[in-house]
Order: sequence, then C-alpha cells, then structure tokens
Amino acid sequence: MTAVTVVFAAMGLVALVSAFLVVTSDQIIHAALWLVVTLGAVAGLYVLLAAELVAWVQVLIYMGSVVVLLLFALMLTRTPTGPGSATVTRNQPLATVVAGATTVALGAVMWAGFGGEVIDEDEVRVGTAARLGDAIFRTWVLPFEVLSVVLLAALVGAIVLTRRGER
Amino acid sequence: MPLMLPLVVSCGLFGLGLYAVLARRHAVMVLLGIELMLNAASLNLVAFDTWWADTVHTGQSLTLFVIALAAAEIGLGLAIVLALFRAVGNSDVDGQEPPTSLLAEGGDEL
Amino acid sequence: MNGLVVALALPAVAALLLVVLRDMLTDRLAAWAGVGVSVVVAMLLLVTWVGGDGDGYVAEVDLVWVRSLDLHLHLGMDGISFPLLLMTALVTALVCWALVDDPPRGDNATPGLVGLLMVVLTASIGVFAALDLVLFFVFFELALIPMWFVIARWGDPHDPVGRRTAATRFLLYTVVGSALMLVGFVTVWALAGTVQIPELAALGAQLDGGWALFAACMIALGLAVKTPVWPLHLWLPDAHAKAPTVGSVLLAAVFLKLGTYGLLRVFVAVLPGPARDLAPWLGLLGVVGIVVASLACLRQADLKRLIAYSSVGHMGFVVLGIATLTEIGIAAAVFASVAHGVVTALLFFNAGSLKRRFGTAEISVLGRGMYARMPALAVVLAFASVASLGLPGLAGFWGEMMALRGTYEAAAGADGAGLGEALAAVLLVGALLGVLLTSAYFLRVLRRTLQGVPTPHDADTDLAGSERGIAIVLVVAVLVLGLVPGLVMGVVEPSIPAILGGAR
Amino acid sequence: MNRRYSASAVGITAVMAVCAAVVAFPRLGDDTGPYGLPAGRTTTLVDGGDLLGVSVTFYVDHLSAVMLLLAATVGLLVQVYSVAYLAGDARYRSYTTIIQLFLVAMATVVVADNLWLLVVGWEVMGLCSYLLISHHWELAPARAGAVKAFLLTRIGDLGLLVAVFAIGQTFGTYEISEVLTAMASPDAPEGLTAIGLLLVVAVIGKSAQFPLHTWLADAMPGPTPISALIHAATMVAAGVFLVARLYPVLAESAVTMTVLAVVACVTMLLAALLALTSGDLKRVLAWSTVSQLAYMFAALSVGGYDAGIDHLLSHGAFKALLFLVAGSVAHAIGSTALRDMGGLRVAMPLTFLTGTIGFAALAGVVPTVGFFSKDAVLESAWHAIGHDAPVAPLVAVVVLVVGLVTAAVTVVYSFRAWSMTFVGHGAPARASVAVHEAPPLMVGPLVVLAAATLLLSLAMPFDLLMGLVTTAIVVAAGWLAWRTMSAGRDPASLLGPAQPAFTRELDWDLGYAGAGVVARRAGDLVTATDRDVIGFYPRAAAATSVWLSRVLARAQSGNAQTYVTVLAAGALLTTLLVVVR
Repeated sequence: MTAVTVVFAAMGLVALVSAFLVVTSDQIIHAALWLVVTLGAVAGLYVLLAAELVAWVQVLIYMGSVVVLLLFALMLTRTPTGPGSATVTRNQPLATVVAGATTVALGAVMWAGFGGEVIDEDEVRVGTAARLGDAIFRTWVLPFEVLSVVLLAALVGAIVLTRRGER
Repeated sequence: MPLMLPLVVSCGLFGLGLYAVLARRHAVMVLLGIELMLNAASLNLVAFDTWWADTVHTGQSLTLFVIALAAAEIGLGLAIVLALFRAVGNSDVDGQEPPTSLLAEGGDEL
Repeated sequence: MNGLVVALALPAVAALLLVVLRDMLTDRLAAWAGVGVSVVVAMLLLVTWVGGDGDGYVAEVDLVWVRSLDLHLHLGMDGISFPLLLMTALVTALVCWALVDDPPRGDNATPGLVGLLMVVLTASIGVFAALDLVLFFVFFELALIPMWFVIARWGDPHDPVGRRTAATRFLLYTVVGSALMLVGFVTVWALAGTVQIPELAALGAQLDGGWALFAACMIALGLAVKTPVWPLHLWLPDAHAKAPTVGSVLLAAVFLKLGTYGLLRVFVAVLPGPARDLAPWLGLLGVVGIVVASLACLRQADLKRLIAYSSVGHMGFVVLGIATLTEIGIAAAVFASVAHGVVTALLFFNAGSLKRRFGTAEISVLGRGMYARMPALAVVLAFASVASLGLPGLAGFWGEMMALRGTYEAAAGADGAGLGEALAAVLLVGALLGVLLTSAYFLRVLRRTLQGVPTPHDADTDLAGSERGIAIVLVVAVLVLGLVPGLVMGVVEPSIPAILGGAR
Repeated sequence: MNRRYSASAVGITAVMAVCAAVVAFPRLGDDTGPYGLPAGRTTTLVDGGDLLGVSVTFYVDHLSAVMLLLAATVGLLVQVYSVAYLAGDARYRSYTTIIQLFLVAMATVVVADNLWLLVVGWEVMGLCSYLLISHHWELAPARAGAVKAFLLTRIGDLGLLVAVFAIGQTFGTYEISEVLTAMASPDAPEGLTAIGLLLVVAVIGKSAQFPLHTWLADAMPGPTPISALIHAATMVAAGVFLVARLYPVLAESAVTMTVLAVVACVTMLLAALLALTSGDLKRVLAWSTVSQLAYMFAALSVGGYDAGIDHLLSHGAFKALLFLVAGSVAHAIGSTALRDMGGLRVAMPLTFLTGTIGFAALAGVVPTVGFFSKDAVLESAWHAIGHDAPVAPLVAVVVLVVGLVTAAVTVVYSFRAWSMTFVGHGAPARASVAVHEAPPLMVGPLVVLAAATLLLSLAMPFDLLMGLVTTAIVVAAGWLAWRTMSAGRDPASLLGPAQPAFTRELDWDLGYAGAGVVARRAGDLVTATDRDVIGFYPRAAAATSVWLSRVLARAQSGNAQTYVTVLAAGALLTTLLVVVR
C-alpha cells in the first residue's frame, strides 16, 4: 500500500461523495457547486495517474468554463433555485434500480477483466504537455481537426437557438 | 497502485451520473448527470492510458477530446434549456401530458 | 392476341377510363358502358372457348412475370372455369343494367361505381383463368377492395356505421383467410418447387406428408372463409344485409364462386393426397352448414339476410360435392356454383327492388298479398324461391342432386370416394333434412309476403324498365339450366380428370 | 269477364287431350302383365351424357296409355267445369295455365322412361298442387293447406330421389325400360328391399298414405275442380302408377310388399272411419280418396296388378264425379258443410241423379264400375291366399278381411253423405234460399262422368263369388245406415266412444305441428349460436387487439425520461447477456 494508493483512494472517495451530493441535493445551485468539488477531485486523480496536462485542462476548462457557464445559465433564466427546485420525477425508483444495476455490472465487468492488475510505478510515462502535444499533433491530428469543426458548429448552434424574436 | 481503484471510482461516477439523468426533473440537473458520466469515461481512459503506459498516450488525448466535446455539449444543452424555458415556462423533462388515445374519438370501432 | 388476355384487360381499361372521365359521363351513359363492356367480354370468352381445341387449356398464355421468383402470367380456360367465367361476365352485365334505372346515391357516382364493378370483373376473370398460384392469389385479393367500397360507400342508407362495420368485417374475414391461403401456397411452392398449377396437378399424389397436409389445411381454411363454410360464414349475412343490390348480387353470384372454384382448382387438383384426408371434415362442415343455414333461415326477419343464409346452405352442397372427390361430386360443385349464381342473383335483384321501394327488406314491413299488389315482382320472387329450394326442372336441383348422388355412391361404397361409408350415409341424411328445411323456409317467406290479405302500400309499383328486363333474362337462364343440364355438363365433363387426376 | 280466356283454356286442354289420345290408343294393346318384357315403344329425344344420366326418353305401354287417357279426360272435363265454377274469379287465367302445366307434368311422369324425367314431372306436379291449393290465398286454411301439402309430398319426393340413386347404382342405368328388361332377365339383381322401401316412402308421401296422410284432407280449401283433378284422379294416383310401373322391382322383395300391404290396410280402415266422422262433404270425399288409394296399394301388394290399375281407373272416374257434384252443391248453397245441406234432390235433380250414381259406385253397388273394380281387388286378395303371391298368405288374409270391413264402412259413410246431402230428413232452414240446378257447363261433365262410371264396368272382369259377398255387405251395411239415419241418429255415432277421437282425426297433426315448433326453436338456437358462440371469437379478437394496442401505447407516452431508462436497461441487459454467457 504505497502512499499514492492511499491518497488516490481518499481523493476517489471525495469525488464519489461529492458526486452523490450533486445527484441528491434538492437545490440546483448546491448541485452545481458540488459538481465543482467532484471535478476537482477527478483532476487530482488525473495528477496521481501521472496525466498532468489532462489534469490542468480539466481544472482550467471543465471547472473553469463549463460549471461557470452552468451557473450563468441558471441565473439568466431566473429558474427557481431555492430549496425544492431540483425535484425528482416519478421515474426515480426505476432510475435507481437501473443506475445501481449498471454500476454493479460495470464494476463486475471491470473486476472480471482487470481485477488483479497493478499500475507499475516505475514504468509510468508521465503525461507531460510535450509528450501529449507530440502525440496529438502526430497521431491524433485528424480527430483534432474534426473537433474544431464540431466546436464551431456547437457555437453557431447555441447562438441560433438562443436568439430572441423574429422566429 | 491497483488498477481497480480508478475503475471503481469511474464506475461509481458513471452510476450516479446515470441516476441523475434518469431521475431528475430539471433539464439542467440532467446535463449535470451527463457531465458526471463523461468524467467517469475520461477517468477510465486516463487510468488505462497510465496502466498501459501508452507511448502515444491514446487515453489522455481522447480525454482531452472528451473534455472539448463536453464543453460544446453543455453549451448547446444550456441553449436548449434556455429556449425550452422561454417557450414553456419550465424546463421539466416530463412536462408534456401523454397524447390522447387515437381510438377515443368514436365511430369506426371494429 | 389471346382472347383471354383481352377479356382480362378490357374491363381494367374500362375501369380506368370510367374513373378518369367521370365528370364527362352521365349516370346512364356510364351504366350502359358497363353493360357494353361486360357483354363484349362475355362474347369474347364464348368465341375464345368455341375456337379453342379440345385437349389441355383453351387460350393458354404463359408469359414470365417475375423471372427471379419464376412467377408466370399463366392464364388458361377449361371446362371447370369457362362456365363460371361466362356467368360472371353476364351477371356483371345485368348488374350494370340495373344501375341504369337505380343510380347509386351521391352526385355523379355511377361512373365510380361502374369502374369498381369493372375492377371486380377483371379480378374475377383473373381468378378463374389464373393457372399460377401467386397470380391466383393476386386477383383473389384484388377483388376485395372494390367490394369494400361498394358496401361501405353505397350500402344501406339508413345505417352508416353498420354499413362500414359490415364492410370492414367482410374485408378482414376474407383477408385473414387469404393470408392463410398464401401461407399454404408458399408451402406448396417450397415442397414442389413450382407454382404453375398444370405442373402441380401433374405431380399429383407425390405431394404428401406432414407439410403437404399443413399447406392443404391453410389453403382449405382460406377458401373456406370465402365459400363460406359453416363456422366461418358470419361475414356473409351482415355483408348482404348492408350491401346495395349491386353489391349483394355480385357478392353472391361471383365472390362465393371464387371460393368454390379455388377449392377445385387449387385445393383438390394441387394437393390430392391431403385433400383426401381433409375431405371427410369438409363434407361434414358442408352438411352442418346446409342444416344450420336452413334452420337459421326459418327465423330471419330480413329478406336479404335470409337469402344470404340460404347461400351458405347452397354452398354447403357444393362443398359436400367436392368432399366426395368423385367425378359426379366435382361436376356437382361446378353446376351448383353456376346455378346458385343465377338463382341467387335473381333473388337478390328481387330483394333489391323491394328494398328500393320500401326502404328496407324486413318481411314485416313489406306487408302481405304481394301477388295482388305487385303481380310481376311477386311471380318472379316465387319463381326464384322455387328454383332456389331445388325444384327438379329448374337450375337449383341438378347441382344438389349430383352432390347427393355422389354422397349416396360414397355411402354405397364406391371406390375412390373421399368419404367413408358410414359418414357418407350420415351426411346424406343431413343433406336431405337440409333440403326439406330449405323448402320449409322458402314457403314460409312466400306465405308471409306474397299471400295473405293484400295490404296496399303507396310504394307498390310493379317491375319496370331494367328490373323487368333483368328478371326475364335470369328466368330464362334458370329455365335453360334447369331443363337442359346437359349444356353445362357437356362442357364440364371432359375437364374433370384435370381436377381429379391425382386423387384417382 | 273471362269469357275470352275460358275459350282458349278449354281449347288448349282439348288439344292436349287429343295428343294424349293419339299417343295412348295404339299402346292400349301392349298389356303383357307386370313381369313380362317391356312392350311399349321407347323414343329418345335428347340423350344426356353418361355422367349425369339425364336424357329425355319416353316409354309408353298399356299402363301409361290408361293413365294418359284418365288424366286427359278428367283434365278436360275439369277445365270445362271450371269455366262456370270459377266464372267471376280474378285469377282464372293463372288457374287454367297452372292446370295445363299440371297436365303436362302428369303426362311427363306417365310416359317418362328416364327416371330423372319422372322425378322432374313428379315434383312439378307437387308444385302445381301447391299453387292450386293456395289459389284463394286470401284464406288462411288455403295457405296453410298448400304449405303442408308441399312439405309432406316433399318428404316422399326425397324418398324417390334416393330410390333413383339406388336404382342407378344397382342397375347401372336410369331408363325404366332397361330396368324392367334387367328384372325380366334370369340374372336379375337380388336384394332390392332398400329400393323397394324407398319407393314405398315416395308413394306414401305422394298418395297420402298412413304416416303422411293428413295433407290431403287439408288440401280441400282449394277450388273443388282441383280437388277433383289433382286430389282424386291424377296426382295422388301417381303413387299407384309408380308402384305399378316398377312393379317387378318392388315385387322382388316380400318385405317391401308386406310393408306396403300393412300401410294400405291401416290407411284403408283409418281413412274410412275418418270419412265417417267428418262433418264436411269435401273432407269426407278426401278421406274416402285416401281409403280407396289404400285399396289400390293393397291390390298391388297382394299381386293383383290388373285389379289395382282397374280400381285406379274406376276410382278416378267416380271420385272426380263425386267431387264435381260436391262442387255444384257448394256452388249452389255456398258451403260444403254437411249440416248446411239437405233435401237438395228436389232443387238439383240432375246433380242428385249423378251424385247418386257416384255414391253408388263408391259404395260398390252392382251396376257401377266401383263394384267391379273393388270386387276385383278383393278377389285378387282371395286369390293370393291360395296361390303364390308376393306376400305371405297370412298377409293376404289380413288384406282381405280389412278390405271387407272397410267396404262395409265405405257403404255406411257414402250412404250417410249421400242422404245428408240430398235426402236430408227434415230439410234445413236454408232450403228456403233460391237453390237452383248448376249451370249446364257444370252439369255436362257430371253427366259424362256418370256415364263413364256406368259404361266402364263393361271393361272390368267379374268374379261371381266375391261379387255376391260384396253385394251382401252393401245390402247389410246400407240397411244398418238407413235404420240409423231414419232413427234420426248420425251413423258416425255407431262408433260410440271412439267418435270424438276420430272427429279430431286422432290429432295426428299435432306431430307435424310439433315438428314445426321444434324447427323454429332450433332456428332460434342456431341464430343465437351464430351471434353469441361463433360471433364471440371475432368480437373477442377485435377487443383483444384494441386492448393490446392500448397497452403498447403506454410505451409511447411521450416522456423522454422513460425512453432513456428503458434504453439504459436494454443496453445493460444486452451487455450482461454477452458478457455472462
């Protein structure tokens, strides 16, 4: 049980608990804020898994822009954000069952597949920005270009959708 | 460090995300659920990338793409929620009442 | 150009023209056009038949229709199908003639209705002339749709919902039936590798075993709905009660014969082995149909429903004839089909005339003493009823006589018969009881409507114009078929081996 | 009003009668008895195919000739009689046309060689009888009587149909001449009991014998000339003709002949007693016809072929006469009930004279043909006891005894009817009404028939012993009846306690009425079964499909979340399936 494992387990626990709170809180704002905690914990996990660039990108983009955008949207739409604003539909019991079953099943599959594997500390290749940049712009350059087109389309879509009037 | 750890965490996140999508009424909460599921997936990718010690860092590159896509997706998602809210006055996922039965309106019974 | 193909195509083209040019056509012109086309088709068929040489199928044409599936546009006439073809063409001519004086409701509706009738004519000619199973099925189905419109659109004016329900029930019954029949055809196709009826008939008794029996059951079920055989007959009384005169006559004279002809051409000829196994069941259901239908007729209040139930009874005789699987039985089936077509057409024309005058065919509403109020209509109705109850010397008798004779010979232990001796004896007694009950219910109708102290009614107008003409033509036809049965038998007899070849 | 039609009606019938005579006379000589080779001439008009076996062929021999002449003469006389009898009738033209159709049908039956031609004629006769009985279809009894007549004869006809199938199957041919030739040849087929019994059923139906006897009396509401023609002389006699025509086939089986004899005996006595107790002149004559027909069948059953035919001929004459007499009486006083009559001998001398001859012939008084033919019948029974006959001697004895008893009863009821009609002790009040003799057109046929009743006796054989016995019976029974009548009592009371039963005609009709009710009840049951039992399944199928569609509709509820849930559950299951297995 190396130190990395212990910290990793703690950080994982934090992520899971905060995710649980995101899902069960009855106020949207609380849910959004707990999401921030979850994303932070996951970023930490990335660091522990020696994926530095991904961790920072996670923190920078995911927590920085996505959650902020989420909060802006909530405020702009003046939706009721008080207690009881994020209730549950009739579908909740069925949803619990399905979600639970999926989690257990995935876990079992993972366990069956990779139960005993161990990440070998010394072999780990740290995911520095240089290596990542090299990998993306040499092997993954096509998906990268496609991704830019997708982002552009999403941008235009969002603008068109939210334009007011003269429908 | 046992590979199972990140996998367990990602499964947990995925389950919770799925629960949120299936059970929450408010559209934004559904989007949050989707975010959690995406994170679970990218955590998994990174875990395998590290375990595999991939020279080309497939896992981590894909995680970057996932994050980019997640951003685009949340942008659009919120635009839709905004439009929905302006049109209907609430953005509940189960707002519409079920369509009336086609056979109700008399005549032509067998 | 092959006479048969022209006879098939002509009504179809006429239908198309009638529908396309319906604004330019007046009601009377369209009706006369229908009569003209039907008469031309009848003449064509007659000439083609007379011109045809003896052996094999007359005017046979065999063009490849779907190469990959080896389906052929395979048409041909023989002794079994020619009488039915001719009767269909003549009955359609009479039906169009009836439309001249009794145009259907709705503005400028006659061209549409006559167009539909032409489609029915094409379809029935196709069925009777088809020598390819799938072609048979296509025309079999084609005939249904126009009939649905005729019943649903121009049926009983007082009961729109009932009209549509009856039409839909008729359609569903028959479509389900023919779907089963198609399953049977495909099984036969899988077993025999071909769908050409002549080749299948040549195969004869080789088609046997579990799957052949399955195919036979499916085909028999499909045709039994159409014939109709007793438990599957519920659609007929409703369809007739709600159908217009035009619809009822065609339904009785042509549609039921698609079923009986099918039983001969597609069931007995194609699957002789299984047909032998199913024959006792078919005979039993036929006789039950005869007795049950005549009992039901004793209690019917509506004249058209009564005639419909009597058709079930007559078709029971046809099925009994087929079930005997003897030469006389097959001849009985064909003759009874033609005779029933003519006699019941006359009955339905009369019922239609009454319905046109009194708005309903309810016996209680028609009043009594019709002999005094409408002598010509009364006499024709009496003549048709007497012909229908099978008085010897009129058309109805010979078909029933031959069916009974086939059953008697089976009971007396004739070889090769489809029915066992004990069963045949029981069926014979049942059929005779049916004949007695048939006489009873027809006399009951004559006594309730034609006789009795006359109750004059302002709608009392005797037969006029086309009604009188149609009555004369059909009365003559019934007399000719009755007094000279050899006319039809001469045509039918040489073709019986084509049906019974395998079963012998 | 129908002056124009009556001329053409009588004219056409006359022409038909002449044709019948032309055909019949040359053949009168061909009498070779029942078992000889067929002697008549066969002509083929249309030869039907061998499968259907229906061809138009004729075979005329002595028997057909006799029947043809009988039918033609009586038919002509009836047409003449009807001119006056139905003077004012609106439907006179259809009446005469149907009579002509009937005569053609009767001729067809009589001369047919092909059995199917015989069946056609046989049933067309039944149809004409139906149409003519319901001539006055305003009257309920006429309508009911017509339907009953048609249905009961139809039962007999079905027997005939199956008999013809059997003959075709056994002999391989439908030509009567060929059948008779086969029977005459040494290797004649045996075991013809089935055919025989079926033929007996056929004749029981047509000639109104015991089980199916009730329709003849109920056919009386028809016009009286029709009763004379159809229900006395021709149609009902067709049964006797058929037995005589196919005599070798029937005589081959003793069982058949015994059954025929038994039926004849029962009918003979029963009908005579019913005639005795009937209150209506025409019903008396109808029951008397049934009884006399039984005589003919009795004669044929004991081997008296010629006696049966002779009695048929003579009965045809005098019974037609009696019916026409009843017609003229009814025409004069407007009713046929015996209590309305009496003392008509003064007002209607000619009718009285011819009526007396008629009743004398019926009773079997010496000079009339009735005496000779009935005598021949009884003599043939007597002869059958000693010598070889188709039936056992015991049966012949029974036939003889019952024949004699019935002869006595016949004398009583004919004397009763005769005296209540013409003599009438204590003339009834109606006598005061202006009763006058029937018009000449009606009296003419009466005279002709009366003459025939007397002249025909010359052509009849005579047996002294049986003649004395029958005359003794006539005198004794006549005296008994006269004593009862003069004492003011109705001879029917001689029956004592049994009289009411016979007056109600043994309620034999309840059986048929019961059958009618059973049929109607079964009809209701069938209609109900159609609607509820068989109809249930299609309706159930429709309802199930509607219910099913409603259940499945719930899956498309429009709620996106449920879709995603089902989607997720589906995905999960699929992966589990793939992974677990």
